[in-house]
Amino acid sequence: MALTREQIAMRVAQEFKDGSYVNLGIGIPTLAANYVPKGIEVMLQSENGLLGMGRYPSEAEVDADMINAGKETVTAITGASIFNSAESFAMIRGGHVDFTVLGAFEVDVYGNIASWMIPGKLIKGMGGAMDLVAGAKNIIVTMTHADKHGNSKLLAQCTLPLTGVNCITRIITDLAVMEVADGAFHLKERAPGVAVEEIRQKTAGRLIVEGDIPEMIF
Amino acid sequence: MALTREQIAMRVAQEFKDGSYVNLGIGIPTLAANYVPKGIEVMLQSENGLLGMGRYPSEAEVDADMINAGKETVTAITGASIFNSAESFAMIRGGHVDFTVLGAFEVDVYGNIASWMIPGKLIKGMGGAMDLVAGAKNIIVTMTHADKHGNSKLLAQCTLPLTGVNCITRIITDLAVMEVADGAFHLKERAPGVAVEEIRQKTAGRLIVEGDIPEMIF
Amino acid sequence: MSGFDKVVTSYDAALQGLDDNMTVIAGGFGLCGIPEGLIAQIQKLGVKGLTVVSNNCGVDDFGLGLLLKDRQIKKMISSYVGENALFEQQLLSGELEVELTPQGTLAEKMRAGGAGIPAFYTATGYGTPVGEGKPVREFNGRPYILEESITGDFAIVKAWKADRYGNCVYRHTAQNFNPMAATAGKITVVEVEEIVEPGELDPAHIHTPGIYVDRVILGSFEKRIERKVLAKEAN
Amino acid sequence: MSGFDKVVTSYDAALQGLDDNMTVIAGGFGLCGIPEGLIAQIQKLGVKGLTVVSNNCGVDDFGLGLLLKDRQIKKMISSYVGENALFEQQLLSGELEVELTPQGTLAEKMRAGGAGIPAFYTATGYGTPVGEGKPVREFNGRPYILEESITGDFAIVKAWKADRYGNCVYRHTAQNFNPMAATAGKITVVEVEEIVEPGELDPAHIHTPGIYVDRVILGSFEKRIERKVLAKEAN
Repeated sequence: MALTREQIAMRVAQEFKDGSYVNLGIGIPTLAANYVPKGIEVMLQSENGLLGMGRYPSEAEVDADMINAGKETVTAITGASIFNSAESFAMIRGGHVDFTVLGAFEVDVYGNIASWMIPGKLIKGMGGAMDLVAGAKNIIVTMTHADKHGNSKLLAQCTLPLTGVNCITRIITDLAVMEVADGAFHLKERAPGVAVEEIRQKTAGRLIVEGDIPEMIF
Repeated sequence: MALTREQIAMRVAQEFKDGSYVNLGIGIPTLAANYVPKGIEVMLQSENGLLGMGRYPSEAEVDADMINAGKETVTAITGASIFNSAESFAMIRGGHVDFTVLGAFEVDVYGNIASWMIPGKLIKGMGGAMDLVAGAKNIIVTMTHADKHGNSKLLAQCTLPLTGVNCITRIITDLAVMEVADGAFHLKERAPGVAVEEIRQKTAGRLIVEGDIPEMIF
Repeated sequence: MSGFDKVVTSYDAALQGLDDNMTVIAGGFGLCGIPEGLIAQIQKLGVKGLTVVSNNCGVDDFGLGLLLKDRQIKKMISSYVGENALFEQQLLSGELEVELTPQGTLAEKMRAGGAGIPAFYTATGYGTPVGEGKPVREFNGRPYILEESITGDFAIVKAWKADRYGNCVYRHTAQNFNPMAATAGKITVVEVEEIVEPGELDPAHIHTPGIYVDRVILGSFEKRIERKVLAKEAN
Repeated sequence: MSGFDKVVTSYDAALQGLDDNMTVIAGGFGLCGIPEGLIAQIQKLGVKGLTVVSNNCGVDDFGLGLLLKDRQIKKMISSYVGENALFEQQLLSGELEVELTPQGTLAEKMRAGGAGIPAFYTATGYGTPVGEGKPVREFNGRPYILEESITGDFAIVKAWKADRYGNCVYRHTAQNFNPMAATAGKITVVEVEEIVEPGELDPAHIHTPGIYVDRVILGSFEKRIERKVLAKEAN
């Protein structure tokens, strides 16, 4: 069975190491914060200038001056720090953020990612995504393996305008965990009950399957 | 009569406009702070990270964490701000400091300045001088017109390693006030009792004297 | 220190000198930390042909969206402009030019503009449409693109408190782009919630030293919230 | 949040991993705001062949001068090294290499190193010995030189207070190069006068966010004054 959004987020959260600084994109990545395993602590960076992002506020805590990069009202944890946008992206660009998790339209076997623009449709802008993929030490892409028409999002070469080149090393989809290296997707884990054959079918770019591929464990 | 150090400093202080931010080098430039004319207020920037430098401390006020760019103990005025070195030189390089006053070994008719190194003698380093001459809006050089052997310091071309190129526009010596433009020194004022001829004699680079040259007024 | 008193008492005085076709750098992230009164004054002045540098362009009826509505903006330099139907219309009709710039590059361009750095190299955008036409140079085997700094004729900034010398502090994440914007304007105008006396702000904790600030005006703020999201369980 | 507890309790732990021929970036301006105990520990470890990046090199018997005395430094990258007779000797004898760097360029190189900017253009040093051999480019008709960023294997930093997460604040002008140094070390070690609990430092007024900091150690400081100058009249 393909994973739900929540299950993808759960699998993402297993990647985090204790004491890591993590930037989570909008959507599934943000959900990952809810599933950080016991004994593991991460600190969330929000690129509008907050290190140590906390939960959403109660009605009484709502403050227009306290938002996250998704422009949602938010709180800060004890021990947080708040800074300007240049400092925030110095952290990101300088490689001080350990994990970045973000969604994508397409990823290819060279680790290229397209996530910000579909020509002909409205251009909303890249926000911080290009800085994040250029700067983070470990980038995890989360997405569905194929679009709603069944077209693979894991390509031999991206077709949409890129967000970054040669930067994606790990992809977690509703079907599989893959690494990107040496011009190929390397299948590492499959969703419970999903056959390697289905993953192969839905992966347009070169897929390498070595040995037995274990199911994800939740 | 050639001006004393204090008189040079007094003449320098006449240059300041009300509400200007000023960086003063070590020596005569620092003395200028004592002679700011009535009705004129300046705020002193010290490049180690202090805007609003005050007077020297009393014994009770001495604090090892409070020094100026000359590494002297100092105080801050009410309304000062303190920041890091990158911010301090962002101000300087970005042209936010209105006046920089500094000494020099040599200046030439192209506005080049040599002030930090005499080959063969010890190299102590340029500190912030290169940043200051590259960044300030108005740079005033103070020095004696000639060295103790009578050799002019106002040259057709600097002979020592440069601190900056095409940056000096105003020079105040013990004999004269000059502007630098179009490949020449332009004599604007002379020290009381000093003849134009003496200034001409002690100026190795091209000197332009137009009309009557007034004496400095103190 | 009257020579350093930056306080002005009217919005006319705050934006005196602003004219058609100028470049205005604006602080703020979404609707958070935006100089509401200064934006309203630009609308009132009716100046046209502006180039506006701001991470976002407000929403249809608030913030910089007001200037879009009155067709005062010729060009936007932003990282994300997705909350604005008017923006979409004007962009598609060719009325509005837009230079999309990655958020971190935009922040760094403003900082560089204020700091006398005309250009810097960054990996951000290399190999993407953002890098097209820009010089590329390798450092330690990795390619980087050259990005030029940004300065503006005016910078409009929203701070929490300022003293008469223009020293500013920002509140929470309303800081965002404001400190960089403040350094990059030929004339920098700061709209604040409170004016305090010199000495009231801790010298070691001033976010924007007064040297960057030309004018300070006391504003009043609606502080509209774009996305109010609440915790599921009450605490 | 034990995963984020940066506090170490011995100088051995603070500088674990420091080895011969490494690059060490040190905060401080003159003897103000220098990590005294960390410097002493480097002396004790006896590592050799260091490249030290610091605005100054201490005095003969204090600060980084101690490492010169024991001939542990191969190369200094500094803007001003004029208070040190040993320095002079070792430089003239060819034992010590020195790369003189303008003070503002040095600060910006450290900041750039921490911020993932591999190089930037500056007018500082153009046409002088500092600019020799460096790429030149014109912007708006003015020539600028390209300066590359600096990073270090270790950064040693002196802060006033830090919490367990590594968030730091600096006191008065002891801030100087410390915040930039903190961003530019592969391993950043901060020596502080006081360790406080998370939450005690105001989030909006933290000079160095903990993300840059790997280890925090409680030090004790002599705080020697280089030039004590007093006001002529008592107040």
